[in-house]
Amino acid sequence: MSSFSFLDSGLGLTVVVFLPLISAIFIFLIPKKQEMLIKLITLGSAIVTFLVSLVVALQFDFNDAAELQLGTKVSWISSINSNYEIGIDGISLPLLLLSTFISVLAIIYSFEHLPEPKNAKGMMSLILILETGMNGTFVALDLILFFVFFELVLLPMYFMIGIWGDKTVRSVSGLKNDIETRLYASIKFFVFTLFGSAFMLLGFLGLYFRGNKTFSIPELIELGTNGAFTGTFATLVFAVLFLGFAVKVPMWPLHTWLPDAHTAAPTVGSVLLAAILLKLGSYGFVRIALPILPEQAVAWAPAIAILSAIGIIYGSLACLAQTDLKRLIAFSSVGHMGFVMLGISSLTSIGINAAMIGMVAHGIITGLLFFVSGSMAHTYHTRDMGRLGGNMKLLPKTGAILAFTAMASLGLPGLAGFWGEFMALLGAYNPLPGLNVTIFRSSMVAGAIGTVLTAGYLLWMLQRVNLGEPKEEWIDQELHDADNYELVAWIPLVILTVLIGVFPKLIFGATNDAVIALVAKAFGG
Amino acid sequence: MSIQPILIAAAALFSIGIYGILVRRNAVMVLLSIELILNSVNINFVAFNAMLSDVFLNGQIFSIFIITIAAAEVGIGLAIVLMLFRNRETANINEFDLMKW
Amino acid sequence: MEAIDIFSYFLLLLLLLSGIKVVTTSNVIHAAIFLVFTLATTAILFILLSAEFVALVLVLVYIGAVIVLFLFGVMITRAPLGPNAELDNDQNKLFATLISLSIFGIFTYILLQTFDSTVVISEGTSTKLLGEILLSRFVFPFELVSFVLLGALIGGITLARKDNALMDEDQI
Amino acid sequence: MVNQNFVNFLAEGKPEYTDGGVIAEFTWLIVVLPFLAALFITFLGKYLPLKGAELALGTVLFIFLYSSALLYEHATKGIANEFFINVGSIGSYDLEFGWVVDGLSIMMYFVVGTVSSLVFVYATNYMQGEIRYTFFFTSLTLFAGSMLVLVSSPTLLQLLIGWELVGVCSYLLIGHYWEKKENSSAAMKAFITNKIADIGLMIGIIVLALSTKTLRISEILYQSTHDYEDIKTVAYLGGVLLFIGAMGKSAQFPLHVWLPDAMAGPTPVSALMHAATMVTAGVYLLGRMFPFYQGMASEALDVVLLFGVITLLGAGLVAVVQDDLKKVLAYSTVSQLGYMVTAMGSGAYTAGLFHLWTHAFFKALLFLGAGSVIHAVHTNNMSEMGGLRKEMPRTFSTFIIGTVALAGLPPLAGFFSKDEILASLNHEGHNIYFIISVLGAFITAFYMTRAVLLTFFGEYRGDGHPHESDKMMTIPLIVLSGFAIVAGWVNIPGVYTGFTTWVTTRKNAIVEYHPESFDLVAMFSGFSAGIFGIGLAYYVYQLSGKAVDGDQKIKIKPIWKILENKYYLDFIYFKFIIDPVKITFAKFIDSFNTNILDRFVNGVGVTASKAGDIVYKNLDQEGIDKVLNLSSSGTDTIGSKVKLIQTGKTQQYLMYFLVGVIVISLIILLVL
Amino acid sequence: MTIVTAISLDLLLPRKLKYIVALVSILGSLIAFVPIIFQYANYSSPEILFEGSYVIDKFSLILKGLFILVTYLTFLLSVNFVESDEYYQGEYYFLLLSSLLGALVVTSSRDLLTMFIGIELASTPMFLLSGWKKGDQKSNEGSIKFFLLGVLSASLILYGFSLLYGVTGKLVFSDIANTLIQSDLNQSPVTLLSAILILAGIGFKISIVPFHSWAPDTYEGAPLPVTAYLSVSSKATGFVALIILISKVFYDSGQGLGIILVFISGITMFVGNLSALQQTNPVRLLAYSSIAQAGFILAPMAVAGITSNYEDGVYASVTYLIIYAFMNIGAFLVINLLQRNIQSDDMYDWGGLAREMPLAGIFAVIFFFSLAGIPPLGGWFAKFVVFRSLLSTGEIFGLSLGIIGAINAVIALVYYSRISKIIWMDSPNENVKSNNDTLIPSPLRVVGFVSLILTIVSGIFPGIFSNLGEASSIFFNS
Repeated sequence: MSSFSFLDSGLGLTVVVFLPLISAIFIFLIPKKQEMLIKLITLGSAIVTFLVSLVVALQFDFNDAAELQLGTKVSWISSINSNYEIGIDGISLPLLLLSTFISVLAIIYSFEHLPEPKNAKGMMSLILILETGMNGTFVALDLILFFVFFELVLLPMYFMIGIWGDKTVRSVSGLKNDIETRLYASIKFFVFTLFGSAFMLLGFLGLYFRGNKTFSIPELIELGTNGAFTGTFATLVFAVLFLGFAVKVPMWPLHTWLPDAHTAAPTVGSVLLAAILLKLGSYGFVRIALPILPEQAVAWAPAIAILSAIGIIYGSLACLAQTDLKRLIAFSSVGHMGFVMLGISSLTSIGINAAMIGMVAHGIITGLLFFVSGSMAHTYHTRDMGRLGGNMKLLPKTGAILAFTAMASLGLPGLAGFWGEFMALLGAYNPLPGLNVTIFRSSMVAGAIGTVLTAGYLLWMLQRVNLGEPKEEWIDQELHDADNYELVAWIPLVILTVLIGVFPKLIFGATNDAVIALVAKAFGG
Repeated sequence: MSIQPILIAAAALFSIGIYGILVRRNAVMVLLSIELILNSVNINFVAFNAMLSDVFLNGQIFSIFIITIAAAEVGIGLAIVLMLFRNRETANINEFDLMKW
Repeated sequence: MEAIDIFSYFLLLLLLLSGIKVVTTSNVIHAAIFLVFTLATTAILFILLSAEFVALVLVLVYIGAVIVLFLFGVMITRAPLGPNAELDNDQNKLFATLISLSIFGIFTYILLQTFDSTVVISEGTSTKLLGEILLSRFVFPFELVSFVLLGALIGGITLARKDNALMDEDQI
Repeated sequence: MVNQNFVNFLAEGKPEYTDGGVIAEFTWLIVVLPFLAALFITFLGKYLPLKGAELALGTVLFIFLYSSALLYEHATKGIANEFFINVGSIGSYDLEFGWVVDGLSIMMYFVVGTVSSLVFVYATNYMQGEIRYTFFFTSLTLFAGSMLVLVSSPTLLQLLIGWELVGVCSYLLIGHYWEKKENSSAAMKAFITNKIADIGLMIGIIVLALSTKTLRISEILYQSTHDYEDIKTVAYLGGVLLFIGAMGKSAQFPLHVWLPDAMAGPTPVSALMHAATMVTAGVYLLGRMFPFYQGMASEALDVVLLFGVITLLGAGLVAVVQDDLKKVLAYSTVSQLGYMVTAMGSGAYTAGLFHLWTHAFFKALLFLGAGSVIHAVHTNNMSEMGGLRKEMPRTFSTFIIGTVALAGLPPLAGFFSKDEILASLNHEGHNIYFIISVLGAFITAFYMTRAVLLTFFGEYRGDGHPHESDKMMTIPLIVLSGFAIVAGWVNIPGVYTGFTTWVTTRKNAIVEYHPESFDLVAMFSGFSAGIFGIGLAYYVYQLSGKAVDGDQKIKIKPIWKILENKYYLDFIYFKFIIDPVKITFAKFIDSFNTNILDRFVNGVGVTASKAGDIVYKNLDQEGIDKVLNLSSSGTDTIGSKVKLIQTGKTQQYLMYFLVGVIVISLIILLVL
Repeated sequence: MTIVTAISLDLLLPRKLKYIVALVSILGSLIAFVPIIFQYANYSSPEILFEGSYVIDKFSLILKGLFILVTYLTFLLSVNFVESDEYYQGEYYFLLLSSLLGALVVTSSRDLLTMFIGIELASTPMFLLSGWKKGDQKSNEGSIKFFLLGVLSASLILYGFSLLYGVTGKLVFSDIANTLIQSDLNQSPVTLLSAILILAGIGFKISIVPFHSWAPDTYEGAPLPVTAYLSVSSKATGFVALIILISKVFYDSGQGLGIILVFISGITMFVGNLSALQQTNPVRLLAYSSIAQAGFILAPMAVAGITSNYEDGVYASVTYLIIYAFMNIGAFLVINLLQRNIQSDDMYDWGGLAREMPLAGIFAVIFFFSLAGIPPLGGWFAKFVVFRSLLSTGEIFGLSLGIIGAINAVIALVYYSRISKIIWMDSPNENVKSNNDTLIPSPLRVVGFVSLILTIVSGIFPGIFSNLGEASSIFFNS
């Protein structure tokens, strides 16, 4: 790969992170009327970003996946000893690729499917800014840098929901006045995540002061695995980190922002939210919370496992009660992320690997589900499953992909979703030695029951939405089946779902060594 | 003599001034009360100067500055009161509650 | 106790009484006059404390200029010149008394605790020295204070000036 | 690629076994080909002359031929080999796919290949003109592929994958006519019931994999036959869990409820999946894991046996009261699966598989025959059939062969396999189970005869004019009836026991009883049960003149009612599991979410806002007003109202300020 | 010598510009920036003048630069404002420059008298300017409230100063501090009382609870640019004075004072934020927000008072001040821009305005979310350094203040996001008349872009500003 050597020493990753942002700024300067130009630039930059990330992946030395590679460390805020320190290892690489890839698809989808009020300029630049935040979080190796990128996603998503979101007015329990869904959802999303991250920042600072005044994640990991952080201090720090990440994941009972945000967000917003934003939280656990505070991770693991198990069951049961298609899918994310967290909480290489593939798979599958459901909501102008039905007849292509994705989402073996669920259960059965086996096995059983419930609500959803005869109100209407833009955005995800399902080495090949090294370092096993 | 009576008198004058600004309705009267307060500070400075036998006369100089500033404040205060009066036909500060909430 | 001490106590008593009158009298003109009285008493006190120059400034600036300004202000705002029961905000009185008394209490408590030295009465003037110090060590604040005055002057005039065109426009 | 442990293990005592050479190495073709074909059918099928059916047919024919070749090779030389492809590592575990070529899998390949080929041929005609014809063949092909993934799996992981894929295909096929809600509900029911059972399989696999540190079946078996300690501790648990999985697919009581409902799918589907292949997956699993069960988890086998027996009797009884022809066959299938499981549970490995083998052919035959009938009369209800033997002679005769084979009369296939099971039960001394099994054989003969009589004899009770089906449908029937006759001959005690050698490649691993010659007790009781059943049914139904009235004679009300309601299982499931979950729990959680969690969150927001209100209005803006009013209320009550209006804010601000100073001073001077 | 010339230049500039139009003032304030830069570049050691009462060190230079820049931006903000309503331009600019001069003096003042004069010089022009909208009764009212409280606060400061003088007989801070230590009076009641009185007086300027009550009314009444100046420069002046006093005079009498400040800071955040939640008038909202921000800026100094680790505290406060200045000016600019189009005191009348004025909409997003502390906008770093200094010692007060700060950051987000929400997401209010004045005059454009760039740069490369903060934090050792 010598021909790409100019992308060494962090340049490639830097491009991956900042190219979208630069393009976004560039787009700001283009007059609003040049819509096509804006779209093309956006797409171009997203594709270039994706290609560069592919090149980075090619350069990545998979035999040494446990090591952080292709990074750099440049002084950033010298007065607080914070650096522009980036790099990727086997854990972050798949997520980075996922992020750049989904962004491209989201932009392709947006070409013809801008929600009201159109404004391509705004939407495109928000997507690009969002991409920078997401990519940045996955490559950042400095707590402060991580924090900045982690938070960078808030604003674009807030506006995406708030401006392009669902405009129906609904009543909200506890509030006297009815409120537009998008407004409620956007502020809820924002406040929740900010609440978590404000405390997370305090935790970062705590680490900084106890850890020789460094924000560098690798250095802190070194310190943490050597037992530098102990006692009440560590408990507090882990608590706030947990809060910060758990809100994002989201773990029960901090999940309540998610159904609202997903339901209200425009299609692309839900896709990006589900596919990547949620991963920031779980990635944070794997990258920061576990290795830096291993002792605390062990102490907290049972609690996390229980919460995950509750999340799985809770999310699935909540799904069964939904009438709103997107809300159902949103709640399904609670359940699926529960599996991811269950895997992480086992603190074994199996569990964490499961979490990694679970993240990627959930990103792909739920992303696709939101694509499809968003598109359907757009076509039918309703998300009420009671009114839908016979979708397979009305929109065969969309329906087929919906069915496929639902199957993938329920963890069908041979498709991507299977590995995360199965392996998470596998990990939870035998957690790290020293953890309370009863709790974990109970959680595993709960998770296993969750798989049945998952199958239940997804099939039920399919039955209500896809199958049966179309309702009268749709029969004479002209409904548009998936067009080419949509198919171009969706088919790659379908293919990826199958590929990862059949050949999980695509993910495990990268993550396994890194995860083993992480577990060995942090927990000695 | 002891410095204490002087200081207590100054403190008393200060409190009287405070009472004045809290009770008076007419803005001009409030300004008068403020002068009392400033004057009490002057007494403090001069008395301390005398007590310390400060050869640099810091206290006296300070009080001269205070007097000057006080004069300026009065000027400003009156200007504002005048402006208020123009607009409201009253100088009672307790009637200015447009921005209660 | 020396005579001058008795005089000083008397002076201080006078100071306080006139001060109280300033804030309690129901006649605006009386208030201004009592202020003059207070300031005059203060000036005498300053002379006793060997601060002749300060006393002089006090008399010149306050009694000469400021009081006139006050009276002017009283006139121009057409405050009732006779006794006026509405001059005070009765509602505030209780609290005002409490507040001022507690401030007085705190101050006195601390002052009595801290300061118990004596002061030398009437040692002699030091005006020349004062002038020298003022124009050497304190020349910078001296310059600055001129800005304060200038600002007050300019701003005061601008604000107080009657500005027909503007007023009419805004008051519609 | 070849696991040496396993080769040795397979060949222990039989060194002459070969690795199968090229033909074994390319077995992956038959696994992969269906998936490719499915892809092509989906996207290109519409443009082909036969709408994609030819691709599907070609594929299964290839499978048939290939598996025949394998079978021949195996029968002559003996093959034992397995192949692995690493698809990722996770922790210290290798995730592997692959294919195993040994007697058991070859037998299954052959069953799948044969039955599929015939059903496919049949379906091209049967489904002619039906909706989603092409997609139907996609699903069928996918199913064949999934089944092959399942049976070819050398690792538990691949087994699980194939297992669930089979479930999905069954979902697709049962729900083929998804316009009607009952059909999609039946599909869902099948899927969910299987999924519930899969929890057992999944956890079982997890338990086994974690204690043996491998996912390879052969290694697990090796460890279980070589007294490894780790696996011993979990053997019982693992065995039971795996069996729970098997119960789902192989429709064992009480998880059998999905199978009768699955008859909502087109009949070829029922023939292929719910008779011959998919439902045998559970038995196949037990067979595949048999050395483990026998070596480690013999207590678990007792559980297996118990459920097998319950199923064979329970389902048989329900079959008696069914009016729907396909449902009779469905319950019969459940009952026969009970036999297979009983065999496995009693340790009769070969017998169980042998019954699987024979049953696949004659049950497929019966289903296809039923399909032929239904195709002709457009109803499933036997009360609207009758007298069809004249109109549909070929269907009739083949159906009779199937019935006789099922009833267990010599020399047809069912006789030999059932006999081997009974012999094994007898030999093991499971007397009660033996009696029940014989009773089961009697019931089997009874309800099958009842079905035949109601369908083909008497007067035609339906509308229209039924006529014999097309050749494309009858030829498979004829071929299958051939199999139904001869399939049993591959394992005649004392005469030819080829089948035993085929499937028992693990010479030392499986210790089981093989009758040197016929077990006379078993043979006689089995045979007479069959005869007696047929006779009784004939007596009840045919002699009564009007076939339908036969039911009235044997109707013992309470029992009948229980049977008609299928032991109230569905009722219980819905009342106590599904409804609570779907309605009560889900609604509760949802309302918890909106009314408690969300309300709490919103409440925090509202509280903050209220706090803001209080701070701003009452403290920041109005605080002193209130205090002042309080203080002056006693002294000046009349004027207080006026004064409130006149309250000057400025002086209040000043007061704030000073009070602040005083308070702070006092705190600092007195407290700190 | 360059330093002396610079001071004289500082001194002379305003006088020269008396009665000269805006342009000259603006240029003048820019020109004044130049010597500051030179001085900073050639800085070697602190320059001490007038027997220690006037010191030029990095701290003062940095803050002088800040004040000049802020005033420059205020000028730009004022141009259209003053012109449009035919206000007295010359006087207006002169008064602003006088106030600037006062602020500049405060940064360098190291004795009681100079500081007092500096504070007075900085605030008296503001009393006048806040009443500059002569015909507007709200402006009048705000002005008189501001004035009366201002004078009272000045009196309190003076009384406090007099006590300090009485105890030590000195005016220069270092002398006072030495004398206090020598005579062991650091913790004596009189020192504390003087500290409290001075704190209260300065507390008025920085508008911390309970000395904040004037702020909303005055902000609402005053001309918008003046309000911006008040909330930024005037407040910063107070903070500079507070920082100097705490770290130069009372640095060893901290414990009790620090605890009081901790409480004040916490209460200030809560009162400011919770009250801001209730506001519909954007200016009042910003007023309360600036009260809350004052709590944030105060927090590091409070904890520094307890732990006597002033370096971190000053660093955090100064960095916060610098970043806060630009984003707050920007916020006022946004309100100015929006008000130009729809003249309303109720921000809910601005629904959907950003569609018409996208640039203003983007400004609103950037500045308000920066105030809320959302990365990558500058505000996050300001908050971050505050948190950092709060947690630096592990002190329980610092920790609790950190948690209070975190909670408040969340509360604040709600109202900061509200304006963006209204102008971007709400639908236009039918009953409101728009002036259709969507054009942004170039001076305002400059303000917008300068603040925008500084806000974003300070968020992305906080190193630049944090270096300034760090440099300034060393001053108290010198």
